Amino acid sequence: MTLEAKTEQPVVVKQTMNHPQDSKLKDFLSILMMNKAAMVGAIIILFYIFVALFAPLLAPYDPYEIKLENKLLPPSADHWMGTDDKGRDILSRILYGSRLSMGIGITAVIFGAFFGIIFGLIAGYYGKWIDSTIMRIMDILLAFPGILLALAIISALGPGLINVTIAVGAYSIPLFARIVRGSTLEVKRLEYIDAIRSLGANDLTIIFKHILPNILSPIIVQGTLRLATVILSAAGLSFLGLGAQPPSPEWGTMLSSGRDFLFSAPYIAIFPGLAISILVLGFNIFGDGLRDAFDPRMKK
Amino acid sequence: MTEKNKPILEVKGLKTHFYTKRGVSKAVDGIDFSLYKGETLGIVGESGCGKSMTSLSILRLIPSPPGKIAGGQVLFKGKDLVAMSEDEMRKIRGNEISMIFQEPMTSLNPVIPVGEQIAEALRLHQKMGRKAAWEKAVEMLMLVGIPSPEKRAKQEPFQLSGGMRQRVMIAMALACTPEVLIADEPTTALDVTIQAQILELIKDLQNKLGMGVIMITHDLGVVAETCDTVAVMYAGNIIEHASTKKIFANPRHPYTQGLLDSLPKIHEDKEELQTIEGSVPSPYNMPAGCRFASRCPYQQPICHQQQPELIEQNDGVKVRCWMYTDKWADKVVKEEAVK
Amino acid sequence: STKSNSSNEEASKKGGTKQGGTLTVVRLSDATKLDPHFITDIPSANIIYQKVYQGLVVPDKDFKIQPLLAKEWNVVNDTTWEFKLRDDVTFHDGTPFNAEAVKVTFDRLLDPNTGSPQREKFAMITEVKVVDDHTVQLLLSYPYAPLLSILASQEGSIISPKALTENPGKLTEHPVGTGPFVFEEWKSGQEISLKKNENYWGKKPNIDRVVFKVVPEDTTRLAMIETGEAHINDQVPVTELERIEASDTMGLYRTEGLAVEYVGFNTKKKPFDDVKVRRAISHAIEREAIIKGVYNNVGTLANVAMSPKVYGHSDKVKPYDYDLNEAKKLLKEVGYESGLELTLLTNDRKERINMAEVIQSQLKGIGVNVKIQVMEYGAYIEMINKGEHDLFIGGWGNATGDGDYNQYNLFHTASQGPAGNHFYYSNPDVDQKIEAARKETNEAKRLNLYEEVMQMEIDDAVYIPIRNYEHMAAHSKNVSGFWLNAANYLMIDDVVIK
Amino acid sequence: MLMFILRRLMQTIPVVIGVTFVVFFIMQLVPGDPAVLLAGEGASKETIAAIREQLGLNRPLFVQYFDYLMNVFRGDFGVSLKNSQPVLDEVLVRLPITMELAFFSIIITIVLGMAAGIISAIKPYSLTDTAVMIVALLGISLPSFWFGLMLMYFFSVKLQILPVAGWDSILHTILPALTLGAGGAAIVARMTRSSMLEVIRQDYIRTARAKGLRERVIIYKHGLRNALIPVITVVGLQFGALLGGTVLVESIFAINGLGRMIVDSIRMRDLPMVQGGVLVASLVFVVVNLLVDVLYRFFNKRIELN
Amino acid sequence: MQATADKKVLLQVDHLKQYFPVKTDSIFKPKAYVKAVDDISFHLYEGETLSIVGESGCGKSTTGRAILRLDEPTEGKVYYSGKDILGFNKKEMRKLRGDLQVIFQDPFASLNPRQTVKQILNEAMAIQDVVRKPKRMDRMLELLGYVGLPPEALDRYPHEFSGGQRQRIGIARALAVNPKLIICDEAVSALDVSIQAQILNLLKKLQNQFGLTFLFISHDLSVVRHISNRVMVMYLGKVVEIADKKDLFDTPLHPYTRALLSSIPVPNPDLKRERIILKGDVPSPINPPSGCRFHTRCPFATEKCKIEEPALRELDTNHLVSCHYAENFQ
Ligand SMILES: Nc1ncnc2c1ncn2[C@@H]1O[C@H](COP(=O)(O)OP(=O)(O)OP(=O)(O)O)[C@@H](O)[C@H]1O
Ligand SMILES: Nc1ncnc2c1ncn2[C@@H]1O[C@H](COP(=O)(O)OP(=O)(O)OP(=O)(O)O)[C@@H](O)[C@H]1O
Ligand SMILES: [Mg+2]
Ligand SMILES: [Mg+2]
Repeated sequence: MTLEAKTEQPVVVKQTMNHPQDSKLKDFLSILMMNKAAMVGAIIILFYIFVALFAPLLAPYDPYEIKLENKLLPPSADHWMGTDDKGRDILSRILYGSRLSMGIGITAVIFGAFFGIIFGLIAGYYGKWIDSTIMRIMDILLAFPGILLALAIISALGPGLINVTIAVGAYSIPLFARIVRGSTLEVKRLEYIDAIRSLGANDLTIIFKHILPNILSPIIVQGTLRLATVILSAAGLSFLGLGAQPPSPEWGTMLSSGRDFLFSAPYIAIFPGLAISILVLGFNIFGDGLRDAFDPRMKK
Repeated sequence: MTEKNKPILEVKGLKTHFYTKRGVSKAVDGIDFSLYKGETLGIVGESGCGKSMTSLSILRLIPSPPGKIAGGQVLFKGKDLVAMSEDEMRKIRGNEISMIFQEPMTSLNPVIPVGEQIAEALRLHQKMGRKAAWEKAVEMLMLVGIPSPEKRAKQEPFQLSGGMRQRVMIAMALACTPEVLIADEPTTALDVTIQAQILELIKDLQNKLGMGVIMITHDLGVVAETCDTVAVMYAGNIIEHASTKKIFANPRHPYTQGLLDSLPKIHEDKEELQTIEGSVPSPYNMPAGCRFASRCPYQQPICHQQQPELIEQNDGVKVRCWMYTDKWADKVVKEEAVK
Repeated sequence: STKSNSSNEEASKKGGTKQGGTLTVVRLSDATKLDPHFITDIPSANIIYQKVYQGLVVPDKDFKIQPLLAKEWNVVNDTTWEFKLRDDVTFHDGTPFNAEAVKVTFDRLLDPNTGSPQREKFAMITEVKVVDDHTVQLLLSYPYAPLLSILASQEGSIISPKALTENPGKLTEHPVGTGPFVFEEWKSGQEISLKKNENYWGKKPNIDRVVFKVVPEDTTRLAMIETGEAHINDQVPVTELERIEASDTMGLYRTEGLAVEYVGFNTKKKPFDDVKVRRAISHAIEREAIIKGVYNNVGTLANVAMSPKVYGHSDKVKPYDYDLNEAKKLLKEVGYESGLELTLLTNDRKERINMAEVIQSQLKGIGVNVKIQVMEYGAYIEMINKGEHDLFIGGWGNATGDGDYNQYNLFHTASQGPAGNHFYYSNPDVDQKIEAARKETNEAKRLNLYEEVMQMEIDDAVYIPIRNYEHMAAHSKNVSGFWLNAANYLMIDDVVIK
Repeated sequence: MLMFILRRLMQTIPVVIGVTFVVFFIMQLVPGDPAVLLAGEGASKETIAAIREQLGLNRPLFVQYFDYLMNVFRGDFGVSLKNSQPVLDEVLVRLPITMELAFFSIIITIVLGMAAGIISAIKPYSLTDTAVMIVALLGISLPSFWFGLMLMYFFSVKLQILPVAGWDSILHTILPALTLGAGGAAIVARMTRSSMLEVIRQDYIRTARAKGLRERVIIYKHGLRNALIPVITVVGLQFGALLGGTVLVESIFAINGLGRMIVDSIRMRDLPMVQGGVLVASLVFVVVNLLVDVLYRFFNKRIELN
Repeated sequence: MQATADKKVLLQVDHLKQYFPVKTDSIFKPKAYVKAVDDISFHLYEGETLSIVGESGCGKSTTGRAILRLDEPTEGKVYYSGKDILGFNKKEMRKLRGDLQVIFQDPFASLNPRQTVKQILNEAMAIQDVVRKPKRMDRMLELLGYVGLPPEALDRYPHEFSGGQRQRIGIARALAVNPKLIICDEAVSALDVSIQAQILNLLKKLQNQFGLTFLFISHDLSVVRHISNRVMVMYLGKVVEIADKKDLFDTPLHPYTRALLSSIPVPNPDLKRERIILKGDVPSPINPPSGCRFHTRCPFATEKCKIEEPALRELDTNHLVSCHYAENFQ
């Protein structure tokens, strides 16, 4: 076998691109940057992350310190968002709470995504009875109205941050599984999967090296949108008294305990409510932006 | 074909550009041609050279934004379509100029019975009543050779095969007996035997109705069999335009030559096929000179400096190449090329 | 005797009372069953008690026992009580009320086959003897001082013998008693309606009808009162006090209750089996701050696990004072000066969670690290029934208003676990005294016994008394004449709707 | 089509059985003993044991479950531990209420959502579009119980134009349905918009233009019907979310619905009621999904070919 | 290179059937099947190019996939070098896959968009373990040389190449494991004519160089004529004709082959041929017509064709046809 001297000189389309990995990322980022909404979303999220990281530095007061003599102070120069019914500074609690609420959200989504992805991949890749069995089980999970499932799980495991996380995460499993299965079916049909199969690759390699990376975009989009929902669900559980344990400054708990003062000291509920809404808003518009950025039609 | 002295459709210096975030893509960059009654004009060229955009520009259907007709005229019976109001344009679309699209699978509305899709244009343009329009639609389906058209008219596209759907498209385009029919790759999605049926059908109908047809394709075989004249496009320009016979017998432009040479010939055996090296320039970044220059076996400095014009030769063949001008240094090569 | 600042009682007295109208009462949860022998929860009892059903006797506003279906009674001997019954009473189904009805009712309650969860409260009754048509005797197995208090409670309701013999099962959903209101309809989960008893033997109510609606959300209930959609809301969050008082459409009714709230120790569990640890923690909790800060001064500071309204209460018994130094000293003595970790269990009632948070913050002061564990009621009960908890916030309802129901259930060794002794406290002296008090018919001696027992319990630092309940009701300004008795039953005989 | 429905109905059987199974065993995990809760304050161990015996809670779990399942097939859902009423009666009282609530909510979701979506899609990137979409995003981002209480505060307490709570007249349905439907409406609005924009890019819209049709005809006749297909799916999924959301709304507005019943029953450890409630709720969900599929097929018969 | 009778048979396909179940609405109706490939037999000589032609959906790809066991065939036998590969277990099959490679139609879909060319080629070699690690780099450069791509291409991602170049990457991947047989499923159909010519030239060159055997699937008869030694025509899951290229193009014996050949538009306006225009559409493979499957569209069909299914018979040396009246066209 000799290397032929006369090779047709191929034309490389983009001569300038020397770092494809960078360029891909850059491409993606530039599309994202062009999407104004997504940028707004990203800024909101980054702001929250910043707050979560530096809460101890930013918070003017100890979020846990009870000063009953200070209770129910309206917003003022000392307490920008007022104090709650135990005299704790609401601003400080919200700042610290960002860790919990985002923590719950992110962990729950990761939890849901993890199992959802595995089930979805297996169902989509193997098909047949494995598929129907897994998807029926997912249907069962889905057939429970979400909050009831969470309720059941929390009643079983007891309330608390971790269990709330598991509960709201669990409901995300079938949603991720569905999406992943759908995308897997789509990608599975692509010729490069057949190509790698005909090279003799085993199933694990195909699933995790060739299918998974190529279905990440719908997963990521779903993930950010789910984050929004999950944070709201966690708040809803707090409303039913099944949320985080006191005195955690988890926003949902703050919000739902604030509802007793909705008419007399509305700021107790308004600020955590706003904190949740804006974060959820951030994730929603960021997710939408991501969806656009991942949309192949937007690429060229 | 009988060439009446006055063309029914005349495209002059048509430019369609896409204004995207990456820059301006000059998809159609100065196109001129005329179409006469009863004539079939073929437009060929490789993928992405601007064939579809040319046809869409004529009907002002380019996706906008980002596309825009950046210049030129499209004279239909003397009136400039580019300058027309949207209302006037609507009266022409589907009525006097119709179009058959490439993809029969996606070009029909999936949720509306095909009969209705034909009839609605009739009601609109011919002011027909509901019943009359329906009957006419069924008649059109019969005309394009769909068996039991009454039944088929009530069905939705998914219930028809690809060939039938393409016939529906044709029936739809012809329902208002247009004067110009633009067929954008009407058979690429179809099997050869079905393709033969469809091409035969278009030819038949053209003979019956006497309309001018623009046949867009990249299949030179289709062109050879159906067209009177051919315009060869390359990167947004027409680079050669002549009667079909002349082009196949004696291609002038090096690109046309290359294209014909790279076809495997069904009736001759050759071990190796000719190829054209290199690739099409990016529509965002067109070279200053001839757009084919970098791939051209005959390239000369001038080719890279200035774009040649589409010039009509003595025998009526129009070609856009420096070789056929006085500026060409090496006449011998030119002679050879002509041969 | 009540702290009521509302005008509702006075209002009913002056001027011509207006007749008719439907009273709407909104409440947190629905009734479970309406058969007095099976009711175990206040929301159910509240529907029927003194409205549909009546007992032989009834507590008045000061929780003193007064005659009702029995005109008079006398204690024949230590174990024999005789009751003279009214002769002008008929049940809602037309059956006349007589000694037989009393017998049939109690026989059913005492029959083990009935399976009534209330049977034990009446276990000392060996026989119900019909002396004549309107005289009945209760024969006891041992002297039982608080007998009248249990007869006055909802469990002592007298049920129509006809209903009882014909279809006892139906009583669960359709009560038949002698009271001023006749059961009308129960829309499960939604509302229960009663209508005026036109044949009532006593003073007939002013209103035509009363509807008890289930409205689970606190805010919503109050909003309904505020807009006049409902008249009475007898479960008001303490935090809304000011708002109600400031409102021009709402009035607030407050009255002392029988219940108490306390922080209990699991005395079986390390390190709370050491009395010093319990005392240290008792010294470290500033109870006044809780009453003010958490309860908004609703209710009073408790000195023992028995409310002043309960028979047997003594204000001589003094709990541990707030003394951090003493607390630290005690902890040091038992080797916890470097800190102590404990879990404080509470159910998910808002005020209790708040209390837990405050306690957590207070105990930080002596280096005790508290982890709060909030559990939904069912799980909470299970946890304390199994004795897996450290410290818990508990309360005791004292439905009968008698000290025995309090002391025996909470502190007697036999009551450990589900019966009420979640401290898992066991002290033979205490046991013995409680038993003695139960049988003691001499009031002074009896009161003395309770005082001694309670002092022993405080000495053992079994619990930290926090609060005597105060019941509140928000009402629309156009109703008057209702009151809450100390057991938190809503009394509506005299209600007038403007 | 009928066959399709039949087959899908058959498929729901294992799902529903699975649901009962999961409920049953989850409820076993839940700490808290129904007998203790029923016995009430101060009940002795003997009393509790007697109640347990009476309720048949002493039998082995699998026997209990199996009996339950068999009874369900016979149409007997058992009786509530709490008030001894037949579970089916209790469920059937509440089901119509919840369905009514869900129905009004989904109507709000659909009408409000689609209208907003179409308004947005007709002039994409315009001021109206941006405004509508911002409102929609806010709608998604508000916690529903919070939104509900706010609505109640303004419309019932402040303005006093709507009743606070209950479920007696059409006026009573407005706020709960709005609370429950708003989030979904926002989602549907966004879905409708993007689906419309997607459809407008399709080849057949170009075909319609090439026929010389008016823009209005193109949007409503050729665009909307196709754009609705994904919207239907979303509405179906939304209905599921909505059923879950009824719990909160029913609590806030004191509506005697299924969701609240289930929550209350979980709190009471009233297993038969929880079972019955969840069973019916999931059946409803499954049936709604089936309905969505049927509609989906109706609008998009092409998928029958696959 | 000519395929002669004494050539070694590399691949033998015997009575291959591939049925795909289709969903029916009814639970009572018997299951329906797409009879994508319905009992076909043929063989492939070492070093030759056999083309399969036929209309869309006639079962060309399915045949290729069944041979590769990308879908498990319903029935039949496939012998590779005399061994029945359908009986192979997973491990044996994985090993065999080094010998059988495939090049797909869509140059955009056949490469993992997230792998660089280097990763693609490296993985292929690693899976089959054909080249030791240290030598892989050299081998990759060599492969790129064969298919005419510059070494810089190694670090690029597929989306940075044109369609023709991607197809070259696909070919390099197939070559990486030293295959004996390559199945080209519409390997040039998606390409523009000029690029198509490049790829066809490349395939021929590689075949000469390495003695490869090609199973070339296409519906473009001019391409097929250019590249093959023998041609097999399929219609609705059946083989209707197999012959040496020249025989087939010069004397097509099956009416379908004749219609197909006459339907191809020829890029020569002077050549006026008599065209056989078939009526109607291709029937559904779920309910194929009785008898001869082509009879619904055949201009010469008789009653016999409706009832009796013609066998594939050798009418001339190496010229097999399945038509009752094939003799008439000789
Ligand atoms: N939406 C768009 N945005 C930017 N550029 C576009 C857009 N649509 C088309 N173009 C440009 O227009 C050029 C011509 O496209 P056109 O569809 O006319 O090609 P064609 O000759 O019809 O090709 P084919 O044979 O593949 O149909 C393309 O090269 C492309 O760059
Ligand atoms: N996995 C599958 N499930 C069901 N039907 C299938 C499957 N794969 C192929 N088919 C069907 O089998 C028949 C043959 O398909 P195949 O892909 O082999 O045709 P082909 O000749 O390669 O066509 P084309 O030229 O379009 O590629 C078609 O009707 C197709 O719909
Ligand atoms: Mg095109
Ligand atoms: Mg194929």
